Amino acid sequence: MKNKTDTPLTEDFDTQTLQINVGPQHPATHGVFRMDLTLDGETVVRLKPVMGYLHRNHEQIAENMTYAASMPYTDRLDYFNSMSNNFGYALAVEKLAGIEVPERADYIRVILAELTRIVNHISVIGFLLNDLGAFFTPLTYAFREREKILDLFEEIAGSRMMCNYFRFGGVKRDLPPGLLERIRTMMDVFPRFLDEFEALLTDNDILCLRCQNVGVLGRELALNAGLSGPMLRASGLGYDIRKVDRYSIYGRFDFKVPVGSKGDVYDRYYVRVLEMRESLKILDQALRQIPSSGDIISRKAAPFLKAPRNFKPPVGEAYGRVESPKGELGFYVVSDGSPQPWRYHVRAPSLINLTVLEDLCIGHKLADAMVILGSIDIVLGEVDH
Amino acid sequence: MIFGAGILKGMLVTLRSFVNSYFKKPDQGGLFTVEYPEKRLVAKERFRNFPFLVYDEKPEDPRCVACDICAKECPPKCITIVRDADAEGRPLKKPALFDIDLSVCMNCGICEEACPFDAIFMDHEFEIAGTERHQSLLYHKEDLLKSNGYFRQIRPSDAALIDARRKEAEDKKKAALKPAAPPEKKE
Amino acid sequence: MAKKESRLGVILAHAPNVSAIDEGLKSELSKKGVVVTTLNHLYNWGRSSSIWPMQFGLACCAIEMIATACARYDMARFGAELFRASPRQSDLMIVAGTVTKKMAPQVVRLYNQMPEPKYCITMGACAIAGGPFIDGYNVLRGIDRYIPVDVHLPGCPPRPEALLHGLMQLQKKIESQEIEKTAWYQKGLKREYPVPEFGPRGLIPKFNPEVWQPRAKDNRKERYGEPILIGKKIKAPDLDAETLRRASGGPAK
Amino acid sequence: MRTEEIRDHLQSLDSSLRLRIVLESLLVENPEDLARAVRALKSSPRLKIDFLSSVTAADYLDFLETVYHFYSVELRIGPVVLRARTRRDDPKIPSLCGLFRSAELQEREAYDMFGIRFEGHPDLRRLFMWDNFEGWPLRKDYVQEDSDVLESQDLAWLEKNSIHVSQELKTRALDLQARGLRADAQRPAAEGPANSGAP
Repeated sequence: MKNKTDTPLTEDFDTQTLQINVGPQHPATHGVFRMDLTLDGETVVRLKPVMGYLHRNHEQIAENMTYAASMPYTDRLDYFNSMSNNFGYALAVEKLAGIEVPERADYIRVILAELTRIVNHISVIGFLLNDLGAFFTPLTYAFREREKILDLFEEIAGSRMMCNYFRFGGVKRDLPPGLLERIRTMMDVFPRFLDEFEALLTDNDILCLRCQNVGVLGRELALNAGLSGPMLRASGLGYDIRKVDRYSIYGRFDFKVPVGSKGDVYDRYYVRVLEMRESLKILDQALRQIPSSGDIISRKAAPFLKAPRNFKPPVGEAYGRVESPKGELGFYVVSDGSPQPWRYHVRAPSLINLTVLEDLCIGHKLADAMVILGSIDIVLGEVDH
Repeated sequence: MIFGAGILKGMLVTLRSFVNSYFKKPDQGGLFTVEYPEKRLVAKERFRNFPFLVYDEKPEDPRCVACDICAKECPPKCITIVRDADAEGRPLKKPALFDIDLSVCMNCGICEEACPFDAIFMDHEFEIAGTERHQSLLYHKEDLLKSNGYFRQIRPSDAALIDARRKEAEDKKKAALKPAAPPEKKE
Repeated sequence: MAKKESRLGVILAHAPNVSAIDEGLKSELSKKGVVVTTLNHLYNWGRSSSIWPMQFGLACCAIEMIATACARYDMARFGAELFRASPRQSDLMIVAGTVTKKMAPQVVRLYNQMPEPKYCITMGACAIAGGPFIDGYNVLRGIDRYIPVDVHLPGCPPRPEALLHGLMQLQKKIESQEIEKTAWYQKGLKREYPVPEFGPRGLIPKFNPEVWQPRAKDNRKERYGEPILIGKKIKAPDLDAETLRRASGGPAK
Repeated sequence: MRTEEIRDHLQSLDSSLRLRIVLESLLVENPEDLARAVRALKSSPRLKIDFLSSVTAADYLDFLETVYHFYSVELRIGPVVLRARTRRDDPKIPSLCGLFRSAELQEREAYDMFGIRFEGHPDLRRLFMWDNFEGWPLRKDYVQEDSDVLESQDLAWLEKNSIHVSQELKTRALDLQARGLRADAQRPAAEGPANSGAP
């Protein structure tokens, strides 16, 4: 107080930067993420992400377990899309052990992975709007639709979020009778909802003002920083692992890869909306093509369903990657010929997408930093694994 | 475009949604809420929460033979089994102690998959909340045992399959025993 | 089954708050439009039907918590939809998700910052005891090592209905409290729990013995040890030898 | 392209590189050369590697190893896998941050878990664990604490905060201290080693 009264007001203000801490408990950080911010007035001049508040030792635990026992743990990596996490892990181990997947199982996998993508994108947009200040209305709409898909998951796999449904060489059980029709009904309702959602948001002036030209990410930086998924595509690079690797049976489907032009928050939002529409297209084709019966697990892998302990892949290493809704989700597994992996590593897209957070936020206002973080779409379970 | 048109369009959506909630069916955009304690969602057959043990006739004779497979395969190792023994100390084919620590269980359903004796299944009950965790969330054999009738009730189609399979296996066993009987008589 | 019922008795061990007014008279009067109540009842009714939880999610269970607040399950029916971002404005902390050792000091600090009367629900196996991640080097085995917990809610994650059930248990507990006896109107109340510090391998202290004591007999630990290992690994895979083997087309080992 | 072709191609670009094939990857025999090898990959017109997907490390008991997965987004080639080995007692690997920003967080993660020092990394700190955490948790010889047994530093802290400790816990902690031990998590003795036998 004394200092303030001593300095006359006519003198030039000696401004200082302000250091603030956002998180780990903060409503806008999507969990327990922490940002060390330095502000000049309201403008961000430095930002350091601090993580590890949800470091659950996934890799250590997986290295101490049988291969199959890590499957339920992968659900908890990115807890919005357990099915795609299962998919990535199953692909890596199948590569390691040389297991083929029967056709019907492949179709089931693709259908579920695309449903997961819809679940993820719809909730992400809900959360993004939450960060923008449209508190809860879009999120409630989004979660209403999400619940309908989760009902399907529960019917198929037995759990709303932690599905644990994929197995090496196939899936755990066949689909319950009549399920494909129910997916169809869901698909009939969903585009209408999506139109409604877009009417609510896409042309909304506030959304446009807050999102356009905010957090612009250039193509070169996006590529160099290892970004993937909607983040990379919003920056103008149509790189989709479903198209590039054609893993599983994605080569059979006709779909487009939406690409943004500017790489700002609005593009990232809109790419996700378009991706949901493409997912519906894939779903539609998959539902038409799926064989009505057939094996759901390969003959070679079927005995290990009952005895996961006997599953011992030969010595070697494998890297399996899928296009998870967040980006490139990779699993790196090294086998030493025993029932548990020697090394198990997750290439977490959420973590690597955070590399550019500082570059995106510098020069913007503090409130925009929240929106940019929301548009990167992180899930802390995956960031910290 | 006039500024604010987008907002008005959005408002229209919320208004429509409000009106729809009174006149439409839940899955068509109507009132979606399930008023939980009074009304409940129909439990999906495959829904899995915590494991339970099945017995056929008496709770004293569970299907479980204490083979320890589920305990070994359980990813977070929440199951502890001690095999029962008779008076002379010979091991019996049933558990003396079967504990599941609900505060560790991750509802993955691997015990159900790995069990070769159809003895452990995932329950639908989720209304478990305790004020204390060391005792009330450690379920013993007595708390876990439930009848096959209960299993049929919560998962009718799975139970039908498993019952048929068990009956077939039993018939086969009987059939295998029968030819063995006549030679004995001859002697 | 008899045992089961007795167990449920243990779980719901909140004594009902017996009213001083005769129940028959009360219902008689209420039919005539006269509502009679005691101060305790009124006070507890108000508190239990407007619990403000803290907006505080840690992991997977937080998503189910949000789902509970959304349209399908609608926590607002219990008066608990007002998720406050500040601990200063909330009555209830729902610890939804894995508490890691790095996060635990913050959770304790948040609990300390909440005003009395305050309650805590641990939602999900991880918050109760570490859950599936119990063997991790950075996972705290239950937040009840540092702060008292009122309701434990098992499941991984618990269904939204289960959270509502847990909330109803908490309401029952609140309804069983009496103004004269409640701790937060007494003198000398110490409800600040010391915040643990980071040590070289974990938190110091490992638990607060005034709040929590280790299990007398821990079957799991005795049987499996920790961390769980199916077998101890002492020999690394030799990838060079494997390369040579593949190149020469030798038999797999 | 097959691994042999990539090796020959890289060596034609930079003849001093010593590369060895391990499974389907290229081992950079001298870890100092790693940055040069990556630069060659980046500049190669036939590969045009522009995307570093994953950086990770592994502990092979005799040495530590880092593994890199590269892709070419432009030519849709990949993965090209590089690996480098380093000593266990003083692990050092040149950082790739200057060439690929995506290595930034992943190298910090590998440092946090394995203690590999990436030379030239602009901000090499622990990523997940706190700063005064000791040890490298994903190395195979890491021993974690027994979280149910108090140690002497816990007792000192509890005393400072005037929290009552039961005699039983106290004697156990003092006993450990007298014997100069830490409360280590015990591994089960019952189950035998999984791969201890013949190679």
